[in-house]
Amino acid sequence: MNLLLSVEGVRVNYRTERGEITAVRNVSFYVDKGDILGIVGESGSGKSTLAYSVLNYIKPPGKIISGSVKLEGVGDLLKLGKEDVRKVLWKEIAIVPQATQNSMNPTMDVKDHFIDTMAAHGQNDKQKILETANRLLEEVKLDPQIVLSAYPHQLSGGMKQRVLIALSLVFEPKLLILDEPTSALDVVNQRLIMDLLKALHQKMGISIIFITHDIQLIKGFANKVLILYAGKAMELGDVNEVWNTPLNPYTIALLKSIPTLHGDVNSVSGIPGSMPDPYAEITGCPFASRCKFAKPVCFEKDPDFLEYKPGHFSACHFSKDIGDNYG
Amino acid sequence: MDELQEVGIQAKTSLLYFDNVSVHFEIKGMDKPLIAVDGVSFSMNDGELAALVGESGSGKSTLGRVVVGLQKPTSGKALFRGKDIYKLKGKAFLEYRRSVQLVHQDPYAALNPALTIYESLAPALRRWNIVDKKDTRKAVSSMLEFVGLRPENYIDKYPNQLSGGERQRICVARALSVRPKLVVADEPVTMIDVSLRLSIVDLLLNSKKQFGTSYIFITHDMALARYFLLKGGGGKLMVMENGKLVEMGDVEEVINNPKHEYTKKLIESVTE
Amino acid sequence: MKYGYILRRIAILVATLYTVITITFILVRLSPYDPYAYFLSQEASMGIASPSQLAALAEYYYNLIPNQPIYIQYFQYLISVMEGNFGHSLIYPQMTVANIIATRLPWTLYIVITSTVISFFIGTYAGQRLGYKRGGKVDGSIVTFFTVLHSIPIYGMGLILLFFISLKAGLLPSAGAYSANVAPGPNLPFIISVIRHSILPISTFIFGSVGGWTLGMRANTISVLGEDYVNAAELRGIPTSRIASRYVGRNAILPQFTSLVISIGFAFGGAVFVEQIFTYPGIGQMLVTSVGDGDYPVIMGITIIIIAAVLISVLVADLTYQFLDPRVRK
Amino acid sequence: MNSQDKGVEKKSGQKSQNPSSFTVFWRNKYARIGLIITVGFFVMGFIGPLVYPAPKIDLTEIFAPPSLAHPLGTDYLGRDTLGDIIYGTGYILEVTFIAALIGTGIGVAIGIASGYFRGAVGSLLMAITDIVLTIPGMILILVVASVVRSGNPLIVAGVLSVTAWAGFARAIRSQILSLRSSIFVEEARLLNLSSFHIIFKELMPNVMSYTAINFIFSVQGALFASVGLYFLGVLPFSAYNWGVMLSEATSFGGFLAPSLAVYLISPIAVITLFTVGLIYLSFGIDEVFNPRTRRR
Repeated sequence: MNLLLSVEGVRVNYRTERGEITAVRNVSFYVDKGDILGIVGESGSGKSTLAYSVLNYIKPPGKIISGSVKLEGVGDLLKLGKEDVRKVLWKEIAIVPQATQNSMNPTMDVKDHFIDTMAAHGQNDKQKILETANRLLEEVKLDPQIVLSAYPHQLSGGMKQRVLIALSLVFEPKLLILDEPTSALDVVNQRLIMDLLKALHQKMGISIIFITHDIQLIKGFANKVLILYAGKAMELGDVNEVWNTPLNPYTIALLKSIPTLHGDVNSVSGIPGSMPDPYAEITGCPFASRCKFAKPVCFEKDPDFLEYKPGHFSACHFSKDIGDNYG
Repeated sequence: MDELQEVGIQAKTSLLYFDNVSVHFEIKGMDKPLIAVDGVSFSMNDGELAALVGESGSGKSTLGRVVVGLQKPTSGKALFRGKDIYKLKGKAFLEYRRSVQLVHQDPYAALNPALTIYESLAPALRRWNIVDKKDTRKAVSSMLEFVGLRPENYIDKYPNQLSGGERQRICVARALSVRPKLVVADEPVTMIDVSLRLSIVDLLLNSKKQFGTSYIFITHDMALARYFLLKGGGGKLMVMENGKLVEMGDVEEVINNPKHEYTKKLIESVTE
Repeated sequence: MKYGYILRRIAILVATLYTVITITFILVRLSPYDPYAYFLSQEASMGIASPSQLAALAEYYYNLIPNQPIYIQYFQYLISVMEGNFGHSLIYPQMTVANIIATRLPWTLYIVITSTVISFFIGTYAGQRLGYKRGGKVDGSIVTFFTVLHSIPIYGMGLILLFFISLKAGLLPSAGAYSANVAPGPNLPFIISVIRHSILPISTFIFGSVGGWTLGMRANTISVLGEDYVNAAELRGIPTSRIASRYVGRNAILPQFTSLVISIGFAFGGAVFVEQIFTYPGIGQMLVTSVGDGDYPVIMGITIIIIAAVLISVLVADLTYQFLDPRVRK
Repeated sequence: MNSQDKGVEKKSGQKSQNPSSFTVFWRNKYARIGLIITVGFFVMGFIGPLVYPAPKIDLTEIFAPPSLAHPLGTDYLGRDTLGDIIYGTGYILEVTFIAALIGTGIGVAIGIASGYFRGAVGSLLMAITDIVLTIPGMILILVVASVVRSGNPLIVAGVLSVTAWAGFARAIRSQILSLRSSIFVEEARLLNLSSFHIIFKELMPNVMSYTAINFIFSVQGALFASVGLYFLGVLPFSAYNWGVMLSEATSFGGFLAPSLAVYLISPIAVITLFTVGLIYLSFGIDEVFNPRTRRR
């Protein structure tokens, strides 16, 4: 089997003073070996929460209500105890968190970060650790001589991001999750990181989940894409297929809101309205109020996430019609 | 004034006239100054649109700051209606100060977190006597309406109760409230959700249509710059690299027939 | 370490000391209350008529010669203070102020340093534990307990301990630094007596300051627990115990060291009350006695020395901090 | 985790009503207790003397235990302890609040001036602040008080403020320094709003919560210090004074009297209660002013 990770019906709620809000609504997706899956969503879409629930790492007031996350060779991560999850973290799945500017201990140098991380999983041979660190830092185009003894505040944002990517590879995990790895960086560093990741993926064959708000970053990088809206999975499929023949009105509207270099400027436009109030009870489809295809049924019944073409899923009552018209 | 004679008639009639403007930053511990803007020349007329495109670090934000009066150039001439921006005094300075405004990239930092939307918008109206004191609230309301926000839902809110897109609309309203002639929009939608970006760009273009506001639209995104200019009825695209303007011309012309290597590179890097 | 930073700290120390010396001079000589003029008139009224005798007395006690222009008096005073000459006590004319300070300062240092160290460690430990248990029922009542403890003024704490432990229960001595019936020196009975006499003053200090340390460390711990690098470490699978010590503990303690600097000044202020309550022969008690007696040469000398001691401890703490936090090191 | 719930948080409360500041304040349990205690002390200080009889010397009732006539017993002259406390409250409130006003006022003024106006004036103000900051306050207060020797509330408050402002001025300065280079201040400059507007309308609201909390802690500091000075006998004796009560508890042979415990503990207890009230009050103020909590 080629299947590496399968996520079924994950639901995450947050308890706030004003009541419960649902951050992730019964999301399902899967990752094959060697995949680069892009998870795309705007602010409030629950994309980070989804990534952390894959690691069974949701802190109160958040709570995983239901679902399963099965990793090949490990089983359902959501059923594991805290200590068992700890052993899986970084060895099997590594995550580079979003706020990398502050993701390193300010009182530890880079070398200590490598030593601590590898010692946590039983690797105590300092010589070996340093060898690994040297090799990986070179891999991400950093000079180990300088970087290993540097403290986080002495590194630029782009350098910190690369250190963390190097750190995430120490055990060559099966799956690497990157949460908005470029959003805090300028364009130059963004491109550098993307090229780096592409090279690492080719060289190590590592599977990647790439979370971003910028759908344009996905094109030409990922092979599969999952599109989230208000905590709900709207569409999942091969990147080119989703791009060329989207099955979901939200995807269509999202792609239409991106200007191009040669097309007619009047054929693109933003999506009117805004994300639904997280505190409001949503009946029906969360996108219905902004959707130009919306019919009465959309406000009454939440559409299921169904496979319309092989490997191409969508959550919309009219995906079939859309598919017929577009295709 | 001999300054005017030197630069000729175009300088006098232009809204904005930059001649060989450079900005150098002295950095401690470095022997050479950092050249942020390097000999830039261009001009803008009333009601004209321009887009300034380049990667981060190309100096486009610094150039924008020279235009709005926040960064004195090291050398060169930066003229507003024929007069040196950094030598303006008295009434002429006030006229300039009101005529040129900035919309900043980060709508989270551009609003005072301790003030309500009304408290953020009203002082400028009062400062410039744009409306009578008793009409201030009404005027703020109509500005909110102009930027597509229902006044009763927003006027007494604090910024932290609003989303990024809503905040940026407020910032646009504030910049437009003093009825400027020229607005420098520095990456105004970079921090906004993709699906909301174009509606904010359209908002800027609305004010061009209604009041004839000129814009310098700064962005790293070539396709977005094109959208802005074409949707607004055309304008010039300026491409900046390492502090220099490497290419400038009508937007369609530059995109379809780029002359400079760097422009070609930028165009190629756009995924479609 | 930053060279300029050390120089700046030392410059501030010198400037502060100079300011304090000047303030004491102004208070004694230029304020509307002018105790020095009062002293001269008292001496004159007691029959010492000869101006030269009066001048000799004035110099003996105050380091100031009357009838000189004020700026000459000021420079004389500055120079003698820098020479370590603080004049003589008005109450014990045979004692130099420097002498009095030398016999009393060690007792104060002993009490202040011991209690600050103990209180710092207890509070820091308890605060970290509480930080981890934040939000729970236990946390709430313990925080209330420490808030109340923190709200008792140090003299209130001292009086309560003196009254209940010493006077009512008779468990520990109520006054002095050691019993009259032991011979001072490196012998066991003396050491035991010194310790017994210091337990209550030291406890007063600890009870008075441990609440602040605990609440401070609790707040630091909670804020560090919310930092991204703690989450990032958890995500790397680093064991909880290691995170608690190297990630949370280390970073939460750093601000405590900054507070240590401020607390040193507070501790010397507190010594005034604690030594007065337990009639402990330290410099604070001497200061209060001198204030009561109007013994201005002693007041001036003690003030300058206490503040110098505080300044030096602050400098040491400050420079130590430079080694602990890599962010300020380079 | 920060990044996790950012999206959820950003929009929360969007359609909520703005609860009034007092509602937010009153919802906090600690704030409620703190406010009740503080108001209680004001009532005791200013209304108490109107309804409670003034303590009178009664040599037949020396160190009487608590009773109906004397709820907290009596002192070495047979005066009612509760009366002593009540009649002493007004003076304490006066001294501590004036001291906090002076200290906070100087602190805000110097902090803002040295943060906003850079250059020679700012540097000089900061150098002075740094010097005052390292002087241990209590010692200097003691020495100044010993020379001044006045019980006038204004003068005592002035003495207590000698060093109290410095730490606060420094904190305000660093906040102003970061605020003045913030983008929203730059925007105000672009709209040509005056320095007056920027200082009082843009910057001040951002340091208000810190100022209010500092005011409360200054009241507490002045409370400890002023009572302490009277306890040490540095300030002149006066009737109805908590510090004098403490001082008298230790002298006049009172330590041997069996009912001394109540007499000794009473002033300590009111000081502690007042301080707890102030600390709790500060929790509530933090909640009202802090934009992160205000949203909820």
